[in-house]
Amino acid sequence: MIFEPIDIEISKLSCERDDRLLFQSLSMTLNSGQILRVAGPNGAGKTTLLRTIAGLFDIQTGTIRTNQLPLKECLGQILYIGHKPQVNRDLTVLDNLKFLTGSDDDHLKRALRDVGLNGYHDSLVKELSQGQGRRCALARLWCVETPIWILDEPYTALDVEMVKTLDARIASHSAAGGICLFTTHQPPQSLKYATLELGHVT
Amino acid sequence: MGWRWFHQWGSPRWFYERAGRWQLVCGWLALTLLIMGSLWGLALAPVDYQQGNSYRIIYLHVPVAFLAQALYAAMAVCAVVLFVWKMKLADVAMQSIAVMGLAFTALSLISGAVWGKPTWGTYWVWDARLTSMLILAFLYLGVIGLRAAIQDPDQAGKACGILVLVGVVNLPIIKYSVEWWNTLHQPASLKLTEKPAMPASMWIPLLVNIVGYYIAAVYLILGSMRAIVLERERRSAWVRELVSRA
Amino acid sequence: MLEFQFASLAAFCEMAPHGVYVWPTYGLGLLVLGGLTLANVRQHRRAIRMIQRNLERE
Amino acid sequence: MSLERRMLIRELKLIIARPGDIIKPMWFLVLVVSMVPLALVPDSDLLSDIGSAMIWVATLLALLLNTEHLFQSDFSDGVLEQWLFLNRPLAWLVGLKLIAHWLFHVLPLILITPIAGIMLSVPMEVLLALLVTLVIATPALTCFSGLGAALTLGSSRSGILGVLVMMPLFVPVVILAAGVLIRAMDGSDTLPLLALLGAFSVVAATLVPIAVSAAIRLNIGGSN
Repeated sequence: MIFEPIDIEISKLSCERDDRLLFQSLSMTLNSGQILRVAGPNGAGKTTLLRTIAGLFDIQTGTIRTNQLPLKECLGQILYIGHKPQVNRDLTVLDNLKFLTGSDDDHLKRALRDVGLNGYHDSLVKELSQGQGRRCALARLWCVETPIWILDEPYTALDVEMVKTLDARIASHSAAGGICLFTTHQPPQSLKYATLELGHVT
Repeated sequence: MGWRWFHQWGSPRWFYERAGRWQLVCGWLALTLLIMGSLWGLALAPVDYQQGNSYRIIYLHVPVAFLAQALYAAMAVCAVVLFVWKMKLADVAMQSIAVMGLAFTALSLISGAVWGKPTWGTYWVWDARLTSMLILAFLYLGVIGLRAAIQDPDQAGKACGILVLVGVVNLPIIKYSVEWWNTLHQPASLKLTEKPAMPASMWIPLLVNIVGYYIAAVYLILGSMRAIVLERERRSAWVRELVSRA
Repeated sequence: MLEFQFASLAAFCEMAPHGVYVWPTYGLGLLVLGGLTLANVRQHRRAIRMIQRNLERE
Repeated sequence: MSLERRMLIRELKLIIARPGDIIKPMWFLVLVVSMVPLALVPDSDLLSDIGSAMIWVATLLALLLNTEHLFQSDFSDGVLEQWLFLNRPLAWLVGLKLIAHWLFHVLPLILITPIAGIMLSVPMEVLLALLVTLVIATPALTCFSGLGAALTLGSSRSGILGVLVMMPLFVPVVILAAGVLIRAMDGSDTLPLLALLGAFSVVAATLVPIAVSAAIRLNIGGSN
């Protein structure tokens, strides 16, 4: 499928945490098909920026508009995957995904096959390994149709095979006209992306 | 003109500098009024023909009880200011008022209990006003405890604000339900709308003390707010300058 | 209207028969007001000392 | 399948996965109630006088125990922050969660109070009044203790703070419920008080979720 054209316009965004200026007067526009990696050392404010764009943190100064609309009205267009597991340990893989995505069983099972969790749909999340748990959270990328992806450290705990699969999925999302923002300390090899360096505010 | 007087309160520095002066005025004024009112009430006001000298406790108990309730309302006003105008000073005020409010509530409970011993023959009765005072003390304790449990001061302030607003909506319901549950107490001794049943020689010192305690509360709150402002603004330039000059 | 209600200063201090209730209450009131004032002064002083220490460290 | 149904089904499946969550408060209730005759005297007249009040307080405590961690696991799993992307007002989702909690956690608690009533020899008509007051009053109690749980989400050392903070707000509910029980004991009309109690619950159930959602937003904004 192809997404409607979409853009995120960030203007003069500043953020201060614990009396430390993380970023100041950050302005940029993201258009359909763009992939942006937010880079920088630990504590540079990568997660804060991602969470602010996802609407999880209140904007301190500046504005973020999606298709000319304020952020609060477009949260349904966003898929956010953060550090936390996003799944409940006591439920099965399928039940977790069903709640989060609302997709039907067939669709979800296909997505699980794509992330290499074929046959695991009835397992409880607590029975999975760390990497498998991460795959379960990422499986949402294969079964929802939201144009804006905000992924915080999606590559952690993934093996080489899965990294490639994820790269391919992000690339196809971009080809369909979606936007993807992510952070990582291991720059993906097989993906073309722009980079935003944080941590140079003086 | 217009809203300047209000927006000034957004500047911690402006507040810190002015509050020092206001505090001085309030402190001396409160001291004078309280000495005057208390001595008047203790020595010059006539003896109550029913309760004897024990009634003289009201010159402390009634003003403190008024304050204890008024401070919760003041805290709610601060919470509204915090949420509507995002004014950090309102949060500082909320933090100060909670502590003062608890202190005054405790004082009014204890003075009420002591007054109760000669009047009803027992320190504690489950009467409506004592009970709602006790619940007020628990509400203040909750606000203080919640703030102490959350590390980030901004977040703690907002959480307390939510709690205070929910509390202030409930407070009248609590008061009415407790009153319905039990009404033993004598009717309120001073109401603004009616002419008090007390003779003037009794209620004038009470009025002096009420005003005195209110001003004393302002003095105490300003003092504690100044200390908190200094602590929270410790990294700002004006605080550094102020401290290095001293 | 404003006259001393007690026969002597001793009678005032005794405040028969309720002196044991009245005086401790006022004493406690004084203690609370004084204690809060003192606590404020100490908190203020502690804040200044902390900021001074931070400045020296830099 | 609509989000609302998905949410209720998820809560139900969570209970099946962790049955201890509902068994422990019931266990607590029965245990507390069996302590009463041991601490007092096993005199059935005395017990039937104070029994209904004891059961009410014990149920209240069990409910608080039960609701204290209402949002904790969803919060630390990061599921709660996903609620913001579900295209529904947060207060509505909070309301759903509270309804599910009441249905699956609080209702079972109420259903075992007759056993406690028999243990304390509470007369039948009082027991009936007790059940009715609990059913009408617990929605308000659930909402308030949910607020306590949400307010203390972000602090790791909160302990039972949420309970302590919210307890004073229960006063009107407890007073009204006690009024119903007293009237039921001497056989007078309980309907007006029940209506008041119901009104309180309805107002609490509509307004408190807004406060809860504000508290949740606050904690999502403050966590990393």
